[in-house]
Amino acid sequence: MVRRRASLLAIIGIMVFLIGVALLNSNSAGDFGITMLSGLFQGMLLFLVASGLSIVFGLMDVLNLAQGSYFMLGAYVAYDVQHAGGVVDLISVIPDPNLRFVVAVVAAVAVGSLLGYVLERGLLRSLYSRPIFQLVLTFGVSLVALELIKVIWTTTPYSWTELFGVRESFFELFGQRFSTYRLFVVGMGIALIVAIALLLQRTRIGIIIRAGVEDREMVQALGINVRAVFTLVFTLGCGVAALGGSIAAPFLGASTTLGNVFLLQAIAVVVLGGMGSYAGTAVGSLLVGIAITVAQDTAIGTAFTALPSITPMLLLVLVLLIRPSGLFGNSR
Amino acid sequence: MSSILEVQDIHTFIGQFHILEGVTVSVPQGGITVLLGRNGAGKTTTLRSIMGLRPPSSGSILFDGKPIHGKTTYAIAQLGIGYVPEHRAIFRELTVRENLQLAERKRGDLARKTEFIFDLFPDLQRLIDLPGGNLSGGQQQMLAMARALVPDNRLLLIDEPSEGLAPVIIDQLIVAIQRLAGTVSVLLVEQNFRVARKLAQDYVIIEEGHSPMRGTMHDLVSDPALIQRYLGVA
Amino acid sequence: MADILLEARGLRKTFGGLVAVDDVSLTIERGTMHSIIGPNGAGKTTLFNLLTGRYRPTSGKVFYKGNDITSLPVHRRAHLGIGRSFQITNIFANLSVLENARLAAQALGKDNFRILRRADSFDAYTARAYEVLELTGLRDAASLPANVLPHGGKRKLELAMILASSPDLLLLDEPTAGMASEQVPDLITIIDRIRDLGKKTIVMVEHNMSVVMNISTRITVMHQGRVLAEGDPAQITANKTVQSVYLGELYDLPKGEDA
Amino acid sequence: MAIPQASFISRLLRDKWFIFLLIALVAFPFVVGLLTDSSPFGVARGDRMIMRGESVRWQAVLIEVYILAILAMSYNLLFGFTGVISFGHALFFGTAGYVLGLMLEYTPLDTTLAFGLGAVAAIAVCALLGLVIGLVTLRLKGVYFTIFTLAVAEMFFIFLGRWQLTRAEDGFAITDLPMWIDPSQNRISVYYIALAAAFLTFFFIRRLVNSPTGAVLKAIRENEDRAQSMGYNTINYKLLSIVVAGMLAGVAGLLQVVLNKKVGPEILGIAYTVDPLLMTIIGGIGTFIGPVIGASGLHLLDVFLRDATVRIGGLVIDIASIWALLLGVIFILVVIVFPLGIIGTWQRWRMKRPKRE
Repeated sequence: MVRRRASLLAIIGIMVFLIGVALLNSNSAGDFGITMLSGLFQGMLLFLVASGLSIVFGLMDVLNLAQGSYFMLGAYVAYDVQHAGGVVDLISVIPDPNLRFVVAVVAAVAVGSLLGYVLERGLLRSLYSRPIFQLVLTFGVSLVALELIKVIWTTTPYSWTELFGVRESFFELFGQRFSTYRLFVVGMGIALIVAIALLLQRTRIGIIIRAGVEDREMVQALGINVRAVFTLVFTLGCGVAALGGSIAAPFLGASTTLGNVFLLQAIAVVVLGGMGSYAGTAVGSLLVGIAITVAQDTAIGTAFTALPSITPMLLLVLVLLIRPSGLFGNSR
Repeated sequence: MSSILEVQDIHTFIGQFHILEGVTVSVPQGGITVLLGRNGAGKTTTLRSIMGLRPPSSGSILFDGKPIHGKTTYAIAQLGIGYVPEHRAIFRELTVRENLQLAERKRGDLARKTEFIFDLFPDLQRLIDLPGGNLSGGQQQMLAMARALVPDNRLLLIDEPSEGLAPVIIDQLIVAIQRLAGTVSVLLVEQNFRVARKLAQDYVIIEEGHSPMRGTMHDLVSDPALIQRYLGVA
Repeated sequence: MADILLEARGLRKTFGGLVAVDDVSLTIERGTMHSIIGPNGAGKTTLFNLLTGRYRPTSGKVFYKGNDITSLPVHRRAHLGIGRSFQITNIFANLSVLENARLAAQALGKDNFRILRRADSFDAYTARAYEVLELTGLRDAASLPANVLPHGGKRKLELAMILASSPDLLLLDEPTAGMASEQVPDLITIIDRIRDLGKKTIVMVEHNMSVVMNISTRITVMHQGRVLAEGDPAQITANKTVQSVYLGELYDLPKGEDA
Repeated sequence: MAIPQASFISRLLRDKWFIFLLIALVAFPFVVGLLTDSSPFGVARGDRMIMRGESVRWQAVLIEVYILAILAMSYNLLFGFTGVISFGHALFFGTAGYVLGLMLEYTPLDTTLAFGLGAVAAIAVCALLGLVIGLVTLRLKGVYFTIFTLAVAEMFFIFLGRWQLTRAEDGFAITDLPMWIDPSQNRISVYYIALAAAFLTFFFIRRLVNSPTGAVLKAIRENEDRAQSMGYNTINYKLLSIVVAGMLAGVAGLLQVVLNKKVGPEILGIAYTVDPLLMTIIGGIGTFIGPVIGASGLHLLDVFLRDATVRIGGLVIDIASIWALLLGVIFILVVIVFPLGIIGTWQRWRMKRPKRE
């Protein structure tokens, strides 16, 4: 309980600090509002990569270093489906850009899940007795994924040009224009946080996952095929990451650096939240997301563009110094 | 009487260690058989081999006359075998209810068995929404037993149920297991001879990976020399 | 008063809701061969881990040669002369038998950071390593990788490794665990030899009663986290409570009581 | 004990094949020169040298092999002998390069002095970085450590890729290198320096691993808890391993910057972590020669295949364009089917055969 309190204090401390800096940097309430909303947006995108990473690690003890690649893949697939001249060309089939966007997101999730399934079944499964090599393997997979993407889509970054409904609409907050799409992404993120929490707390699969984190052998001995649950969870984790990539694409476009950037930030989130802790991952995503945005808006951040990118690592180092197993981690 | 479980001459390795060097055990339909023997003799490994957690490298295990060696653990469990391991293996972060829900093999198993389980272990009713980790040793043992009773298991493998428990609690457990007799068969590992004697009709002595002696509990009890030889203090 | 080497005062250790060791006080006199026995789950291994420093007690203290060592980390205790063995064979599997022993011999020396000389050119350590291998009958196996030793050999290597650092106090966790019965007398001889040779104090957790009764000078019986009885082997063998803990009501049987 | 220093030379001489290899590599520029009728010193044009001809071209290839071998050996010290997985090895490699580059290009010192100071400073900075990372991560176990190193390395990569002083992602060329170590003037001396560095690294690591300290490192790899209970403060040894590995990676980084005469964020990139990891795994984790074989094999393959094309039906595949992909696939295959690497598998195979006396 004392430890819980220390974590809570750390979280509050970091939040107060970030909000303080953001307030100092804002000229108006609108400025501040935008910073916070951007932070939420960034945090939700991170959560989509980090949640899979965290749950898979908790259940299977596998740190999937290819998770960022699935995010990147999601972005590419969504871009490809939405725009003309890609691998699949749907413009003539589905002329409505809104509908095409929905199809793009669905396609991204499908491809991500499928490849997640293939990775778990085809490669990871043979390495459960050699944990070090799992880490090394997923690392190798991330390299191959990157190269494959370069072969399919070249190394030139794409920026999103096809517009659709929400993407074009804006609303005003304290006199500042604000993209509705960001709000949509934030909403998606919150919906997923809740959905996954419900899945974990309320469903049989959730109970199995939480039990599996503690003692896989006993779960098996109760007659449950844990391997199948591993596959399912891994597949879902990759699918969610691809979903993240696809809904981020209208903002970030698609580029070969996306994977690494999001993987590293997500790893920072998972570790600082406490590995395997779902609540830690959710809180960590928010903290890191807001920290990145606040860093972007400070004077140093504007002058020196590396600062926002480094922020997650700085935050990670800081948290690990206070709590070596992360905010919500159990120090077993 | 026919046997529900027939373990024939199994050999099991852990790494390169030959832990079981030919163990033969049988459990009669509806009966309770106890594995006796010193620590490290291979009793727990025998249970784990049956469960598929430490698959034997040779020998055969028949459940209901059908071979189960080589099957995966979950498939073995699904045939109707419940495992109550040493140290209970309660899921500490899950509530008592969730621990029980996890053991369901068909939807509705728990609902159907709730009354029976609470009747057997009244304590659990009051603890139902507490995390398993908050339970005392005895309560955890009750929960571990209850968990094995949620589905319609026909055989229970129970490893050292009395370990680390106060005598009063042990008595409660004995009563509970005795009440199960007839409906399910039990293969028990028990170091506490008092408990073993009260529960089991048959015994198998496990010594250094072998099973040199077997017979009825009644014969064993009347042969102090035998007890002395395999289980004695000095 | 006798010369007390190790003392535990009011040790208590809980894991979650489980009380593993409950208010245990224990004194180990110098030069004794002190066994801790008890049925499974009695708290022996936990007590042992409290004495070696692997666990911190929830409350209570441990004194070694009169100094409070309750909060000293494992490697600091080793430097004070406390050596321990493990229940599960715990050697460096891919290193040679000699290298295992030499690592133990050099551990408390001052040459651990001499990075530019070959380890085998430190004759004192090598000699010490061979000495303990000789003592445990492993000399001929010196150049083999440790993981090819048979189980009994590994248990002996464990002993050799503890000995190599010349500790005053040896804490042995089930030295015969998993050994075939024909190898046990061999190990007893070695333990006996160790004690005679160096006037060592040995504390041992052991299940094999013939080992315990044969070589112990003092025995502590634990049950449900507490000390149930203490005495020399004869006293313990004769103790009715101890018997009932181990064998239930077996010894009441001739009187005709039944369940 | 007044022995054994003589043993170093005698032991060295016992490794006959090593002596042959050394002689072969020393003679290499001249042999290639003779065979291809090119000068190992390049072609003189006025008072400058032009690096043209097969001999100097192959010198550059081998220099790169030596650099990668040093990097892989240093990685293996951590991964193979201490059992610590770092994903941030590029940090040391790149930082050393940057320190030297900054010293040469941004200080008004005399070139030779700047080079000397730069090299010393670079290695010192690597040692310091190793120390700091080690100290911060002391309490982190396993995967936490790995991730931490990855995060720190990436932080440096991003930082130097955006820092205007170091010309951000373009990096900067080194124009002011002392004549005697300038690969575009005097490549053969760079060749011999790199060769010497590689051999010294090999012997140093072998010595270290065979020393009492090395025994403790291996003990930590096998079973850290046990090493602690024997009285070793294992943290100190891991720290030593990290620092030494970092410094050696720094040496490799210095050589790389000298060879390419350019400093840019790519030397901090993930490739310089992946390559040594891959080379170590392919060659054999925890063996002395494994990383060297992995490094030579992969780099030479890269050089030979760079210009090759493969025809499958009507499809022409240019190997260079898919080299990284190929590497990744090899990586995965090795991890799954060949985890002991070349040397490890060979040793295992030899051990299984009956010994002849």
